[in-house]
Amino acid sequence: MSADLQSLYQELILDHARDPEGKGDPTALDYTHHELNPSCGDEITVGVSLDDDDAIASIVWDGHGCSISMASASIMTGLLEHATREEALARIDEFRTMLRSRGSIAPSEALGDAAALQGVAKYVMRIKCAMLGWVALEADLRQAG
Amino acid sequence: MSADLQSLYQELILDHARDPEGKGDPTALDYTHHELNPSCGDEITVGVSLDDDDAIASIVWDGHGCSISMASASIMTGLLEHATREEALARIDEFRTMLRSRGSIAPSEALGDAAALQGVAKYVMRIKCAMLGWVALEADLRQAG
Amino acid sequence: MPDVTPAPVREDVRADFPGISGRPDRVYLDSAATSQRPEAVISAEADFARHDYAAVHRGSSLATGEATFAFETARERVAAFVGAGEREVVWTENATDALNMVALGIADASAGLGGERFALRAGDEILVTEAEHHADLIPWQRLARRTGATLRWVPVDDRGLWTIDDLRAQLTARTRVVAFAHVSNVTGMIAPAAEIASLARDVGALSVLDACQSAPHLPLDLGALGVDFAAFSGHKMLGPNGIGVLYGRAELLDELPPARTGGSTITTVTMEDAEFLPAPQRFEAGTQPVTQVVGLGAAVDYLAGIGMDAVHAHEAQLAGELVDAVASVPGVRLVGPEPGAERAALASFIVDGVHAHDVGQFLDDRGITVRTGHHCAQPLHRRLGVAATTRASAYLYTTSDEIAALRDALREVRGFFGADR
Amino acid sequence: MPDVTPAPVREDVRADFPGISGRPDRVYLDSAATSQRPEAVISAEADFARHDYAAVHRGSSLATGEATFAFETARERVAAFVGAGEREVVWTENATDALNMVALGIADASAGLGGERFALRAGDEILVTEAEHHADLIPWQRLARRTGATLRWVPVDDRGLWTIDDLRAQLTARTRVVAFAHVSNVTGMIAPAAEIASLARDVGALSVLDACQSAPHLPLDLGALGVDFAAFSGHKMLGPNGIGVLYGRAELLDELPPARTGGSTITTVTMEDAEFLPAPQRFEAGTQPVTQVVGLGAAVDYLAGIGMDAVHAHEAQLAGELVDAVASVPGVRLVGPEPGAERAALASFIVDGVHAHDVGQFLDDRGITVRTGHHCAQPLHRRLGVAATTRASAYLYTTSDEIAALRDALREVRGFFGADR
Ligand SMILES: Cc1ncc(COP(=O)(O)O)c(C=O)c1O
Ligand SMILES: Cc1ncc(COP(=O)(O)O)c(C=O)c1O
Repeated sequence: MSADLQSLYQELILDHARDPEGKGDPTALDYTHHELNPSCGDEITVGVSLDDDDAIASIVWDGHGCSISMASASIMTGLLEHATREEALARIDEFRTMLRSRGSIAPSEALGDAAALQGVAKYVMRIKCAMLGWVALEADLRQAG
Repeated sequence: MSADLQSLYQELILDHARDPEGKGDPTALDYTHHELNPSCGDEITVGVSLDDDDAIASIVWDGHGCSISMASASIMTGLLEHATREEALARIDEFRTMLRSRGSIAPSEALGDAAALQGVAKYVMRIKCAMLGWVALEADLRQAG
Repeated sequence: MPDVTPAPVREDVRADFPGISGRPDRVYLDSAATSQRPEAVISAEADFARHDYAAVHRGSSLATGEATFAFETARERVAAFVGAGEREVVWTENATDALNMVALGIADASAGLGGERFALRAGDEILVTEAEHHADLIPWQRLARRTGATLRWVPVDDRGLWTIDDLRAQLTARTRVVAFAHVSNVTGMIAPAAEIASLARDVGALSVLDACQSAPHLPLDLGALGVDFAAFSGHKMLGPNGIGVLYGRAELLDELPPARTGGSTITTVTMEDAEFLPAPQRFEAGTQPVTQVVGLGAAVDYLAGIGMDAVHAHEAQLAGELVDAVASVPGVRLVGPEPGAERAALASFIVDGVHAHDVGQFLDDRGITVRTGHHCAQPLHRRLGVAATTRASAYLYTTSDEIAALRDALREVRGFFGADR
Repeated sequence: MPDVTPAPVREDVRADFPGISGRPDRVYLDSAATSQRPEAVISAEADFARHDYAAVHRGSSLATGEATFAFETARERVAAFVGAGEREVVWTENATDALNMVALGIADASAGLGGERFALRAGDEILVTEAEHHADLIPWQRLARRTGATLRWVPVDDRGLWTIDDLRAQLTARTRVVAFAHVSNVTGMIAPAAEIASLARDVGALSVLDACQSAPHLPLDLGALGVDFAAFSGHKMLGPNGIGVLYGRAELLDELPPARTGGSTITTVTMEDAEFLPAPQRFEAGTQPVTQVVGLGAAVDYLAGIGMDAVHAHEAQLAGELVDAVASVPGVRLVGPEPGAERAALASFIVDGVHAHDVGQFLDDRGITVRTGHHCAQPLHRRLGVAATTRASAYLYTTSDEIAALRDALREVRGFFGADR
C-alpha cells in the first residue's frame, strides 16, 4: 500500500463514504441541482435552502458514486451548513483550487474536514469525483444569488 | 539538367507536345470518352471508330494538359490507329505495366515510340499524366466490346 | 480457428514495446482501450516525419511522389491484413469517425444528395444491440432522427449477452441497417458476424460491423464475412492515434455520398456544384493523416510478422486465465460469457460494495492499469444494474504473471474498503 | 503590426528541422501545402508514444491521468496561441474536418436536431468567395442543398482578388453565414477579417474564418478579430498530420449540434437518446489524436519561442523577394496582389507556354519542391483562365538564397521547353 493511497483513502473518508451525512431527499428544498460525472455515470442531486440572512439553513443530497464523491458530499454538508452564501462560495472556490494545485496548495483551516481530501490532488482523474457535490451546491447558490 | 529529366523530356516528346498528332474534334466518332486528372484539372476526350474487322479506323482526341499527357496522346494515336481492338487493349495494358514498374520493366518493341515515355516510370505523380489519353481510349474500346 | 497449433507469440515480444519494457513497474491491462506501440511503429512515424515528409496526392513533386507511394502501399497492406480490396479501405480519424461516415452518408442519401440506394424513409428500421459502444449507437440514433427511421435494438440478458436468435426476432421486412460489434468491449462476447451479415442481406438490409475489438486480436477476413461496412481504429492495434479505417464493399463505397467534403475528393468543382471521385478518395477530405497511415502500415506489418493465429492463440490462453482470476475472488462478479465459454481476452467485473473507481484506484496503486467506468456503453451498464464496471484486457504482450498480479491485488480490494465486513 | 522591429528569426533555425537540414540537396518551397516539423515536435510525439501513452478522458488510472493532463495543457497552449479560450478549441482531424463540423452542425440544426439558433431555412443565404479552397466551398454547397439555402459568392478579378466592397455588395438581409479565407492559399491575399466579421454580425450572419494560411504565419488573435468560427490545421504550422482545430465562440460551440457522435461526448445515453456535454467535448467523438495534440502543443511552443512577430517579419521580407523573383522572369505571370502590395509569403504564377506540371517537374529536377495544380481552388483557376498554376511558398526556415535559386531555375524553364521560340 503506498502512502499516497493511504492518504487518499483515510479512515475519515471511508467512514463518511459508508455512513454519509446529509443524504436524503433534496427535492423539497428551495434550490436543487443535478450533477453527473460523464466518465463513470456517477450522479448527485444537491438541494439547499437559505434563511433570511442568506445563510444556508440546510443541505440535503442524494446520489451514487465512488467513495471519494460520496465522502466529499458528506463532508461538504457538515462544513457548509450554516455558512453564509458568500462564505460557502468562497470555500467551494478554495476547495477547487486546492484540488487542482497538484499538491502545491495546502488546505487552510477553513476547509475543516475537507482537508482530508487533499490526497485527491495527486490524482487528476479523481478531482471530478471530489468536486461533484460541491459543483452542484455551487450551482444552487448561484441560482439563489 | 539531370539525365532523368533529359530522358523524361526527350526531344521526341517535346516535339509531339508542340505539334500533336490526332488532335481534332472527337465527337463525330463512334465512341468517345472523357478523362480528367483531378490533381491538376487536365482533361482529354478521346474518340474512336472501328471498322468491320474490329480494327481501329481512326482516333481523334481533344484536350489540354502538360507536355507528357499531350505527347503521350499524340504518340498513342500513331501507334494504335489500325491496330485491332484486342491488340490495342493489350498495348494499353503493357504501357500501364511499364509505367507502374518504377523502371524495372523495359518497353517491348511493340510499344514503338511510346517507349520514349519510359522515363515517366521514375515519377509516380506523372504516371496519371502519361496514361490520361490511354485510359480514355481503353474506356472507348470497352464500350465497343 | 486453424487445426494446427499456431507458432506461439515470440517470448521476447515485450522488448519491442517501450511502453511495456520501459515501465517494468506497470502491469498494462488496458489494451482494449488503446494499445501500446512497438518501437517499429514509433520509428516508422518519426523517420517518415524526419526524412520523407511531404504532401500526398497533391501536386507532382518528387517529394509528393515518395510520400504518396508510402501512403498508398500502406493502404494495400492494411487492406490485405483484413481481407479487403485496396479500394475498400478509407482512412478516417478513428473508428467512430468511420461509423459516422456511414450514418451521415445515409442521411445525405435520404436527403437526396446522391446514393439513392441508401435512402431511408420514415418507418424504415435500423437495428443495433443493447450492448453497443456509444460510437455504434448514437450515430444511428441521430440518423433515425434525421430520416424518420425507427431505431430498434436486440436486448441483452443479465450477463450482457445476446444470441443470433435474439437478433433474428428483431429483424423485419423494414430493417435497412443492422449494426453490431464483432467483439463487445465490455463483455468480450464474439458475435457470429458472417451469419448476421447473411441474415441482413436476406431482408435487404446493410450490415455494419464494429470491428474495433476484433481487427486487433483475431485473423479477420472482412470479404469472407460478407459484411457491407466495417470500422476499426489504429490505436487499438499497435498503431498510432488519429487513424481509423472505414471498410466498405467497393460498389457501395463508390455510391455512398461523402458527408465530409473538401480538397482531394473531387474531379470537377464549380461554384455551384462538385463531382466526387470514386472510393476511397471521395471520402478522404483534406490533408490526410499521412504519418499515421505510415505508422498503421508498420503496425499491420508487425502483427502479420507475429502472425494473427499466434496472437489469437496467445489471447485465448490469457482469456481463460483472466476469467479464472476474476471468478476466483469472493465478492467479485464477472460480466459476459460464463467461465469456459468463448470470449475475447478481456474481463469486466463488479466488486460487491466497492465502486469501480475505487477498485481502479486500488489496482493502480499496485501498478496495474485497468479501465473503470461505463466503457462508453451506458445502456448495457444500466441493464447490468451498475453505473460502472472495472475492465482488464490483454494483448499479445500480456503475460500470465500479469494476470496473476491482477488476481492477487483483486483479493485485497474488498478488505481495504471494508466491503467484506 | 508592432511598431518596434521584432527580434529576427534565429539564424540557426534550419538546424532544428531534419526535413530541411537533413536534405541540403532540396529547396523546400511548399510549406503552404504542409510544413516541415522541428525535431522538438517529432520527439515530443515519439517520446509521448514511448513513455506516457494511455487513453485520455476515459477511466481513472494514473496513466490516463498523465495522458489527459498532457492533452489538456496542449489545448490551453494552442488556445492561448490564437487568442482563444481553452473551451473554444475543438480538436479535429484537419481544417477541412473543422469546416465540415460547422456546416454539418448547421445542417443538423436545420433538421431540428438541436441548436435552433443555427437553423437555415429555404431562401437563407450562405456567402463565400470565388477564391475559396474547396474545403471552404464544397461543405457550404452541400449545406445549401441540405437546407434549401442559396449559395452566393464574391467574385474575384483577373488577378484573383476581391475587396471588402465586393463582399459588402453580396451581403443581404438573408445572409446567415459568411465564410472566407483569412489568407488565400493561391493569391496570398490577406482579407480584412475583423471588418468582415463585423459586417456579418451587422446582418445577423455567422462569420467563419478559414485560418489555414494565417495561423501558421501571422500573430493571430481570434477573439480580437471577432469571428464566430475559425479552422486551421496542425500540419501547416510545424505540427503533425492528423490534427486540426475548430475554434468557436464558447456560447456558439455549446449550442451547435455535434454532427459526429460517439464516445466521450455525452452525459447520459439511453437506447433512445443521448445528451451531449458542453464544448469542446461534445465535438470530440471517439479516441482523440492524443499524440498529435501533444505534437501540436510542442509546435506552438516552438513558434511562440521564435515569436510570431519575428516569423511574420521574416516572411514579409521573403514575400517581397518571392514576388521580385517571379516578376523578374520574362514570360512568367504572377497571380495575386501586384508587386509591392501586401501578401503572404507565397507566389503562384503561370509560365506562358509551359504547363504547371512541366514547370514543377523542371524545378523538382533542380531540387526545388513547389506545388503545381489547382491548389484545391478550381473556380479561382477557371477565373484565371488556366487549369493549373505553380506555387512557391515560404516559412520561417526559408532563406533568400533559396528564393534566388528559384529565380535562377525559373529563368531556364521556357527555354528548356522551347516556349520562348
Ligand atoms: C486556405 C486553405 N483552406 C483549407 C485548407 C485545407 O486544409 P487541410 O487539408 O489541412 O484540411 C488548406 C490547405 O490545404 C488551405 O490552404
Ligand atoms: C467496440 C468499440 N467500438 C467503438 C470504439 C470506438 O473506437 P475509437 O474511440 O477509436 O473511435 C471502441 C473503442 O473505444 C470499441 O471498443
